[in-house]
Amino acid sequence: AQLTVGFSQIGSESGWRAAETSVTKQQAAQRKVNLKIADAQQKQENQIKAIRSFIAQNVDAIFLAPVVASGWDAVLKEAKEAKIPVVLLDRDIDPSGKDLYLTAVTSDSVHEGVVAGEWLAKTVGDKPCNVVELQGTVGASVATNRKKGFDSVVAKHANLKVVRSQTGDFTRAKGKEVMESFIKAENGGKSICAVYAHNDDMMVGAIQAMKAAGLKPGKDVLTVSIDAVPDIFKAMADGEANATVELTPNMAGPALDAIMAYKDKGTVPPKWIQTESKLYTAADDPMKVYESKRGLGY
Amino acid sequence: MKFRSRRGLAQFVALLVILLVDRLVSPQFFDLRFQDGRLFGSLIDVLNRGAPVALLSLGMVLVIATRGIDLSVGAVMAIAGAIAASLADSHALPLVLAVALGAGLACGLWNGILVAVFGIQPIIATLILMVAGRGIAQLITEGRIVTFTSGDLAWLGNGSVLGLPAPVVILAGMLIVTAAVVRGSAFGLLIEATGGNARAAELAGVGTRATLLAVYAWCGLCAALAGIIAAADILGADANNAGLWLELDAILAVVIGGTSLFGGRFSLVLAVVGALIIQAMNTGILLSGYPPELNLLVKSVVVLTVLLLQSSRLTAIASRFSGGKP
Amino acid sequence: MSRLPPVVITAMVLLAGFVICAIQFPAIASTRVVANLLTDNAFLAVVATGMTFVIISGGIDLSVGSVIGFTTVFVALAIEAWGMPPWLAFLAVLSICALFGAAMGGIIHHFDLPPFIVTLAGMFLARGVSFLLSTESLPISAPVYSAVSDFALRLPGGGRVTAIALIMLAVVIAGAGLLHLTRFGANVYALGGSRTTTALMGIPVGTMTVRIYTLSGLLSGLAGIVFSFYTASGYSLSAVGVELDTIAAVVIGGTLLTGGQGSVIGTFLGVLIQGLIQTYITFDGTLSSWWTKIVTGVLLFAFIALQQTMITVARRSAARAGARP
Amino acid sequence: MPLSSDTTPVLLEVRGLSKSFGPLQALQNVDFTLRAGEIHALLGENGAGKSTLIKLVTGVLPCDAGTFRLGGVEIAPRSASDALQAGIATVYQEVNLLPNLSVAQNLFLGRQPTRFGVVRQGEMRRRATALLADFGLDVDVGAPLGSFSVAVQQITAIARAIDLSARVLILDEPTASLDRHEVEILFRIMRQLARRDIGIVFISHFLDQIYEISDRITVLRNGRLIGERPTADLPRLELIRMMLGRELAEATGVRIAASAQAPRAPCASFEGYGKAGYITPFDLDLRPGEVVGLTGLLGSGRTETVRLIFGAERADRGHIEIDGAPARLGSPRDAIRHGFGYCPEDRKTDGIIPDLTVRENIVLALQAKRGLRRPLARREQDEIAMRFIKLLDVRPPDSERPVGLLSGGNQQKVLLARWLATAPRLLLLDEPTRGIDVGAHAEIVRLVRELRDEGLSLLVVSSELDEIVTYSDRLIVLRDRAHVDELRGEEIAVPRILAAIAADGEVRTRGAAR
Ligand SMILES: Nc1ncnc2c1ncn2[C@@H]1O[C@H](COP(=O)(O)OP(=O)(O)OP(=O)(O)O)[C@@H](O)[C@H]1O
Ligand SMILES: Nc1ncnc2c1ncn2[C@@H]1O[C@H](COP(=O)(O)OP(=O)(O)OP(=O)(O)O)[C@@H](O)[C@H]1O
Ligand SMILES: [Mg+2]
Ligand SMILES: [Mg+2]
Repeated sequence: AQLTVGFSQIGSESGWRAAETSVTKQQAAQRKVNLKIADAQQKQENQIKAIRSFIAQNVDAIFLAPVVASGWDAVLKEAKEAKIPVVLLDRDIDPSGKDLYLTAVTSDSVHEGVVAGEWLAKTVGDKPCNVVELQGTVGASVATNRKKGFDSVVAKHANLKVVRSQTGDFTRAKGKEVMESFIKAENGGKSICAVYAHNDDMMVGAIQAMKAAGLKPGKDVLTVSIDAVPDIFKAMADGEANATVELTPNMAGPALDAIMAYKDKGTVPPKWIQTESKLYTAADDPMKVYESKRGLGY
Repeated sequence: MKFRSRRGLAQFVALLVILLVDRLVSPQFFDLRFQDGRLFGSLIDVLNRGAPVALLSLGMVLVIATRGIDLSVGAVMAIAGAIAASLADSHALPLVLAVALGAGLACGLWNGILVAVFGIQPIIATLILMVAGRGIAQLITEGRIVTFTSGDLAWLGNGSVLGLPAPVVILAGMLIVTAAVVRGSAFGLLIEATGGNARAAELAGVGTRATLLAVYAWCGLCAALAGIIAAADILGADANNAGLWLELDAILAVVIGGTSLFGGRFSLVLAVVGALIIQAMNTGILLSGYPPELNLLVKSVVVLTVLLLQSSRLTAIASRFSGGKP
Repeated sequence: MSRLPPVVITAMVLLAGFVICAIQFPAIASTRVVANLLTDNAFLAVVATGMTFVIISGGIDLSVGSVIGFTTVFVALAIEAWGMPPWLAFLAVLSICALFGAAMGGIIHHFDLPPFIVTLAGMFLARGVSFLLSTESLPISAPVYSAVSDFALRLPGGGRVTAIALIMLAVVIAGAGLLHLTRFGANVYALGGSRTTTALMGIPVGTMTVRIYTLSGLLSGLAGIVFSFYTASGYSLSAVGVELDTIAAVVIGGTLLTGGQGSVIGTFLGVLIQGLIQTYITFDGTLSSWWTKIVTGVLLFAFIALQQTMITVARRSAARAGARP
Repeated sequence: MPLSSDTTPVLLEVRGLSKSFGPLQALQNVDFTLRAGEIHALLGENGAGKSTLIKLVTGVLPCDAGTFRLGGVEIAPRSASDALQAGIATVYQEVNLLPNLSVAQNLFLGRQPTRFGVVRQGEMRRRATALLADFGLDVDVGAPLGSFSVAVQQITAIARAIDLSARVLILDEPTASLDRHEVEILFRIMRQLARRDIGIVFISHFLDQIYEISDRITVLRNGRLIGERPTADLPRLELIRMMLGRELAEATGVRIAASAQAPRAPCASFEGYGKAGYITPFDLDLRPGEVVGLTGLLGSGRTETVRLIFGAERADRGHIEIDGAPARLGSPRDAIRHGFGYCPEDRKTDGIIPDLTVRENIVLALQAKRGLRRPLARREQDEIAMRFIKLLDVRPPDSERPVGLLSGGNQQKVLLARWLATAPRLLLLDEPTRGIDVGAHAEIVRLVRELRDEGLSLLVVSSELDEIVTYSDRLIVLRDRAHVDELRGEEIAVPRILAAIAADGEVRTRGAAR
């Protein structure tokens, strides 16, 4: 019979998230799985409600992209009692819930920060380098982790120093505004050697700010960010961005495969299916990547 | 006259104090330099970044003067930005602007109809569009960030006139137009009468419904303009985040500008000053280098201080202590 | 009775909405879904009860969402990191929230400042403090939490009336009693009618204002505790934007934002209407993020339009009935 | 009547009271003495400072200087509740309690009977009903106060204060919207209280009432104390001179009918005009150069008639002809377009816009009539405002003052000015002299006549029969929301009106809720 999967999506706060939703739909359609999406508008309580209602509708499996790490035990227990397997997408939850879900298809956001940091460390070599950081939304776990990963690399390299760090709320507009103030505060931007942004959108804004201030992003100022949304590849192709770490929007593919195998053959998947955090630089033919990513609904 | 000139003093003093504090946390705050035909400097940033909220508050102050409130301005910004960005590369600028501003006007009229004709409480009437409007904006962009390359539209966000950023010039223009419409005609009086006592105004022959419709429409228009600028600024429409929570900033600006939420007397200039106070504070926070966890704390302290400065009660207490006659 | 009170109209609107939803998705008409409606919206109903007092008195409290967020973080830290026994943590956080409300009420009264802005500053402050406490989401593993989340009255048909739903019902009933049956409640209505007149009638307006915001703070704190039970965790970003949901629920429940009129029961119905809208949307399950927002807006409009029409009709027929001598 | 003499103990003693609002000196070194068991009238023109004095005594406003002693003990009330606790109960001018609460809650707010903290609704209603029965009022005390007429609200406020008054009762213009019958009841109760040694301060602009009830009179003028006299020793003309500081050409008492011309064609005629549940259909012709009076008991439908004619309420039957052509009055704007003007009776909720200045309030209707695109230049506005401020003697003569800060009587003058500025052809005046001092009262009566002689058509509602007979050319009598009688010419005299009002032989109690 056709599988019905309930997907509790966080919301639509960024282009990446929109891409994840549309890729999930594509993947489900390819596998002829009936997908029900409930959009939580960034609220955990809505996700909990959605899961409850999936349980009430007796779906075959539940995909959950948790907006926060904790607070899922009760509702996941209900799902377990109802014998509905749950797969986490994109983000993990607290260890206490380990046995309440089947598997988690996620990337490691601390690792993403590490990849970004290592690229920077390798690129600047021994030269001293003042980095400014555009953080994500204060309190968002992705922001916290990407900062943690990056900081761990910076700590190992005495020549790297994060001189300013402020939140840009993951948005282009805020990214641009914050970068403007960084430039003013750092001697017209002359003392900035690199920008690290927790996502590409903020970096796109920051690039605009640097250009307006007469700086040459990608040359005078190195850039490294995370997500690998199409627009950053365009900037890369124009020589205005240096590197990005991919967070794939295709979490659903592996998740669906795991569920189908589990339902059909009873194969229990590994507890964690980690997606690759691939680094892209100007050497990776950015224009081609741009074209291939454009249709994914970013 | 004396009464008038004292009004607004508190706001200008507050703005000045915040700018001075900004200067303390960031020594180069007052530096200005000329480059590529435009001015650069933190002061310019305050004006430039403050422009969207100031535009919102220009419309909001009229709505609040009628004892209403418009929570939908942020969503309307998103809608207008989404429309402008989607059309920018395929159509001429005048058409793009007409459609985007027209959409804002329509949104405003919808709010106005709910409030004036159906008698729904403003906060809830505009909440409907606040929720649905962002959805409409996302529907237009399908949740993506729609980018454009049209230089014409981009100019509205990044261009400059006589060294001043285009948004600042647009704001100034809009302030003049609004002031001309409102104070140059009897509209301002009718608005204040409607807000001061709607029953009495109606009995005095004021078309309170038409007045309400007009102010909500104008508010929608201002919001659309702010949305276009926001989109032009980042060369793309971010329907998810454009204008998010800016309705609160706009209301805050209006109240800091001394207009009562219970309607009546209003001041356009002070509403804009209110918006600049908020932006001066935000820019100061960004320049200060404090960790972002502190942003909201600083904001709350500043807002309270500015309000207390304006409180007549506090002035009374202060003058009692200084022994002077109030 | 030719005059239908607004509460009855709201109840009828809710019922009509429920029937329509149930016709489309029969599964909605189950004790499970109805009980979920109570559990899922428990924290909203608790905080909305406090908000009802504030709004009837002519004020508004925008800080409630942030206070909920603060409470969850504080409780999580107190229990897990500082090792407080849960009851002590609850007591502490309720006191803090009540004091916070009292402070806002005091500022509003003594400096004659608009509640909208004072509580907006309060909203920034409470959220800011929770960021300072912790930006991570903190699981709470105290035994009370699993005990509370396991407790439920089982209804035929699979419905579970959970402990937090019971807390919520108790708060709503107590709130209704306080508002409608006591001197305090009468004073709240009086304040909303006119502050000056109330003062002239010899009611200590300042004390009342402080008490009303204290109550709202206290109930926000309680809602935060309920929320922490609901999610068994604390998170500084939880309950963002809840203030608007709360105000919407209160206003849909027939309370005038200008003060002086309204009821706790109406608010409760308003909460349920909002919950129903959400349930409908999750049951539909085909809506994208944007259509979710649009449909929410449209349904909100539909409910309000229905309510408005019924009130107008009721008023007309009352006038008709009064016509006969 | 217990006539207090200088030997009766002093109850409330106010010494050296001063208060200024910015540059305006509202009170200057005023003394005031209230003795136990006396009814003490406080008189003065509009804006003389009477209400301000009351508000200072009860701590509603802080005073700049001055001391209060109650029963020999110094007091310094800082709020109305302090004053209440000290035993001073007050009915403030134009504070109509809380329209959103029930009558019973209004009467007992803050002191409702409770059991275990729960208000005993039944007990409270019973007591409220009994309390109001003393005033001959039989109303549903559970209904919101706002659904009752101004008069019922006023009586409720008085009843509350009387029930509260321990030692001092202050009544600031309590009789402004009461009719004779209710005034009599009030006076009876006041005398009872005085016999119990309660001191009563009574403010009113009705000199007849002052002479009927008060033992002693204190007169204020421009915020200064002019003098304190026993009522019996103070002739009326002398009193007026004390109040105004000049002689009053008292012409009010004389009836002057319109010059006996042939009746002109009606400018507006209503036929079978009415609205179900509001007012029974009536026929009415209004002619230029004629004053039509509307009279009846409170709640008889006078206000309703006027509101319907002004389009503030939409008629559901009948037709109108204006200048012989059929017309429609769907809203006040329609009426204004036809040259109507309307001074409502409830000036606070329907009349003034408190935040706006005197100038803005005056030009509002004219501006609304001219439309948006023809704004009055500031100079014109100033000119218009100043003209009417002079004409009607608005005090202080400051056109930039927010109207909410004016004294009650002066607000009323501003409203009149608003309509006069539109140069109307038909003016509807609902209780135009309510709360207006003797001087201004005479001015308004004169104005009504002048306007009539200039060819205006006027429709005037007034509860003051003495006043209405002096200018009415025709008088419509209403009862139970229907026009029941019309008096003309020599028929227009107080006894005849009283007979017409009470045609069914009894003056019935009233006050049904909406
Ligand atoms: N809160 C206030 N602010 C400024 N001026 C005020 C205020 N209250 C009263 N005044 C002014 O003080 C003066 C005295 O006013 P008050 O109300 O005491 O007069 P009144 O004698 O009661 O007159 P009326 O007979 O019309 O009621 C008036 O000129 C009035 O405009
Ligand atoms: N029983 C009632 N039903 C409907 N409206 C009422 C009722 N009583 C009072 N009102 C309203 O209250 C206002 C005052 O009405 P009131 O009863 O005083 O009328 P009136 O006959 O004009 O008497 P007066 O002019 O002496 O006050 C009017 O606007 C009227 O519509
Ligand atoms: Mg007075
Ligand atoms: Mg009347």
